[in-house]
Amino acid sequence: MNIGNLPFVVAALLVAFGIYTFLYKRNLIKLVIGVSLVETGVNLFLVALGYRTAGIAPIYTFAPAAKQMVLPTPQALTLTSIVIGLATTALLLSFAVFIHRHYGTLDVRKVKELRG
Amino acid sequence: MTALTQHAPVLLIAIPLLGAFGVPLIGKLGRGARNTFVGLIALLTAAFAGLLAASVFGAAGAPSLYVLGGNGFGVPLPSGMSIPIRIILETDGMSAFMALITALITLTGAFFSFSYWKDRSGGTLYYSLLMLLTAGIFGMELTGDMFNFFVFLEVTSIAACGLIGFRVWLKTSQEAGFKVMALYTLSGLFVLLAVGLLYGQYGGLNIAYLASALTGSTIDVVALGLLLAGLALKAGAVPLHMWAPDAYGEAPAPMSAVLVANSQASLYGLFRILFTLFGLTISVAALGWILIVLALLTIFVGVTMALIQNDIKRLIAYGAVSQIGYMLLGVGVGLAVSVAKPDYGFVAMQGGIFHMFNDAACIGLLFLASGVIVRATGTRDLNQMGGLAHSMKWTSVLFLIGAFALAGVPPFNGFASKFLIYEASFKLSPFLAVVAVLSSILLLAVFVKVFQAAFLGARRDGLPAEVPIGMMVPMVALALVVIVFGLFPGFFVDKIVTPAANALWYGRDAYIGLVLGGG
Amino acid sequence: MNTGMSIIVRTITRLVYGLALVFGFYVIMHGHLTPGGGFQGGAVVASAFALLLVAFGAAGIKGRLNAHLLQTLEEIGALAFLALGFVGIGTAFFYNLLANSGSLFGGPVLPLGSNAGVFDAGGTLPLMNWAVGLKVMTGIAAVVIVMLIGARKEETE
Amino acid sequence: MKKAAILAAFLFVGAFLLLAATSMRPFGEPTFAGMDDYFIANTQIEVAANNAVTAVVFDYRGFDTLGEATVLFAAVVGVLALFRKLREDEA
Repeated sequence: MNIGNLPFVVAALLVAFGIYTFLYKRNLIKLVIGVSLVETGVNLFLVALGYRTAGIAPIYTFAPAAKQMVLPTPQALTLTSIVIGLATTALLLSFAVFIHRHYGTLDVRKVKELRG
Repeated sequence: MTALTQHAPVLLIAIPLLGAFGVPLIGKLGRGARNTFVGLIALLTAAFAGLLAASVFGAAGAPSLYVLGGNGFGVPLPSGMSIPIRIILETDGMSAFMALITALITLTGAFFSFSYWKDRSGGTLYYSLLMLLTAGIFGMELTGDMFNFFVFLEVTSIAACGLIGFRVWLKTSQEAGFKVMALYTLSGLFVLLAVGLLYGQYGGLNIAYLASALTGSTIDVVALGLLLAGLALKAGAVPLHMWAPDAYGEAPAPMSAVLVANSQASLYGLFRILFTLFGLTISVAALGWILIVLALLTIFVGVTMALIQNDIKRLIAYGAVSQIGYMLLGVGVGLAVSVAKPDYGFVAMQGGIFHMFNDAACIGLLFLASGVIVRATGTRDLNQMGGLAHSMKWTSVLFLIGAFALAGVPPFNGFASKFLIYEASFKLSPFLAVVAVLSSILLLAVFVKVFQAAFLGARRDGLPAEVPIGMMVPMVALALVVIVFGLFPGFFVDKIVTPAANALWYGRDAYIGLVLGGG
Repeated sequence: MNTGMSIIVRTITRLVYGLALVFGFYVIMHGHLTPGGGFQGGAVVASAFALLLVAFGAAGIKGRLNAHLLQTLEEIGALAFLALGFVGIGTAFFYNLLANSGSLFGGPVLPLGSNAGVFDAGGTLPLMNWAVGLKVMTGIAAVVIVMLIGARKEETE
Repeated sequence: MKKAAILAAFLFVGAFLLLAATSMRPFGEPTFAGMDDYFIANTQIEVAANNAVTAVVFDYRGFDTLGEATVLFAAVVGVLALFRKLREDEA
């Protein structure tokens, strides 16, 4: 079955959902979820770039003979990007903990000391 | 000595990393050992930046390579291949110029912190984050690989946000930290998405390879848009500036200066992408005008918002935002006319690039001085200060030097670069020059107000004494840079600014040819 | 507070904990032969620590997992990784000095193509896997512990 | 006004992304795979590793991995710094 470039469209939709969440939700945790959604979409996009039809993982240990392998670079990039996503999420959630400690709320409409 | 010069690009990144990983271990030995270690690492980094600059500017800004992990660091392509497969650091006049700025700011920031952060908790982690930020900024400036650029962009984002939220007892710092981290992450993801698009289209990640392969298709335009949005956000250009005053205002004072260097590194990335990566494959004039419009908005919004602030750090932060606009204006004018390449386009480029250095020096000086003021008075509200000039003569003089330089008053360095920008943008359209000049005058008015509010006025009881020598020396050093660059602008424009502008303006073919051969 | 979860969860945790550790170390050790590597294995080990933390609570692991010790180990892992990058600087930074050198992990891969995997190969790769694995497992564990204790403090106040 | 600007920005970015995704090449058929074919062909010879992904992560693009480790380190340091024990005059 030929699916054209459907996987890329799905990744773009995930990114768009993430941006929607980021722009329209009022809870700090939901903002973090939005950022994570964007990350997931980008990771999906990256890993989809490396697929070759009917390819196998680019690892020679007990590999079936004479099969085409998928591209290794996008997998390496995705690995890097996942770790970076983990790091940013950890820091964002820490900030959320401290905002809750100071303001007693996670509602962005009430966390507005910095304006103008 | 030559071996050190050849390895200088990678050592510039690896030595701050060594510092960052090592500081927490050394910190267990005590404060003295830790500060010595940090100082040594900062000095060593600055020395390597100087070495790199000397070799690059000695060769009139010609690009040079460092292939990481290769059989010898000068061979970009394995035999029989036309795509570079390893990560390549590529340094030309522009990267070396940026490395000089970063070295200056991080060195002064680190030494200022030794006495500024003396009575605070968590010093070890603070210096570790500072070193990580330094390494990230150098990485962004020296790399020749798109994905590597993204990785170092994220290093700077996370280290910067750790520093912005470092004073956890301030509720505003936590709010700023969250906001800035979320927006930095989005900007990084935009860049990553663009890198993914380009990789999917051309199967490579090296800037020079991509530059030679680009065709100007729809995907390329989308990638350019994403890169433009992501890097403009990270640089703090209006309308994506909402994080910048929070970040600069809430970070500890010396770190605000380093954050400005970080924004400038993103701006460097933007220029590198526009001139070297995309070059003439897209409609350059239209892009140049986009940059000019962004620049005018940034200048205007920055200055008018600075006008209404009562918080001294936030006011300087808006001043910093407006200066990003001047750099964008200079380079935007250059980009708008880079097809015909008239003389004034090159002058505009020189002005915009020279202003990066001058802005780093004078805004750094202002942020350090504001740290001194806030520490001495215990408040950031301008209405509650006053009379500081009676007890802090040196600080008031230094603050005045920084303010005059920022507002472009001769004979300080801000005037030298702004004059080039005025002159060149006037030739493109007088309107641009008028906005730029008027905004500078307004900025001068703003800083006269600050000076009047904080330093002048009657002598009060309990005025703080002059700052310790440890904070004074970095400020004096920056002030000297401001004055020397203002008195001899011609020398510096010839020696370091022209090679940097050349690298962007004419250097695309040399940049690509060095990696891919031919050229 | 901080007493952890029910006896069922604790018992299962005792059973699974060791398995997760072994699996994590296996993934790190065989990073150059099978899917996985330092990051993945480190994350598995860290998840075992996190499981312990969830099941027994911050008080239950007191004295066994200490954030400062973990942080020190993380710095050692990071420094080791950087040092492995410096090893090849005679040729170029990050040059794989040990690959095909005949020394430790310097064996050639024979036969080429599909094979059963040669453990004594890969040059600096296995060493880097260990450095990164140490860094990731201790780093994530430190973050989880610090955030859990910090957030718990929130609830009790 | 502000709501309209946010909506416009969202629609613009969304349309931009969909435009990119729909004009991508078909899934599963990379057009330029020269760099990756080199990795697959040479991982056993140059790096002596069976796993091409690990070879890319730690050898060919090892510097990225150093940056990635640095990011994680920065996050750990940042989190530890936020949750650190404060001095009494700072609370």
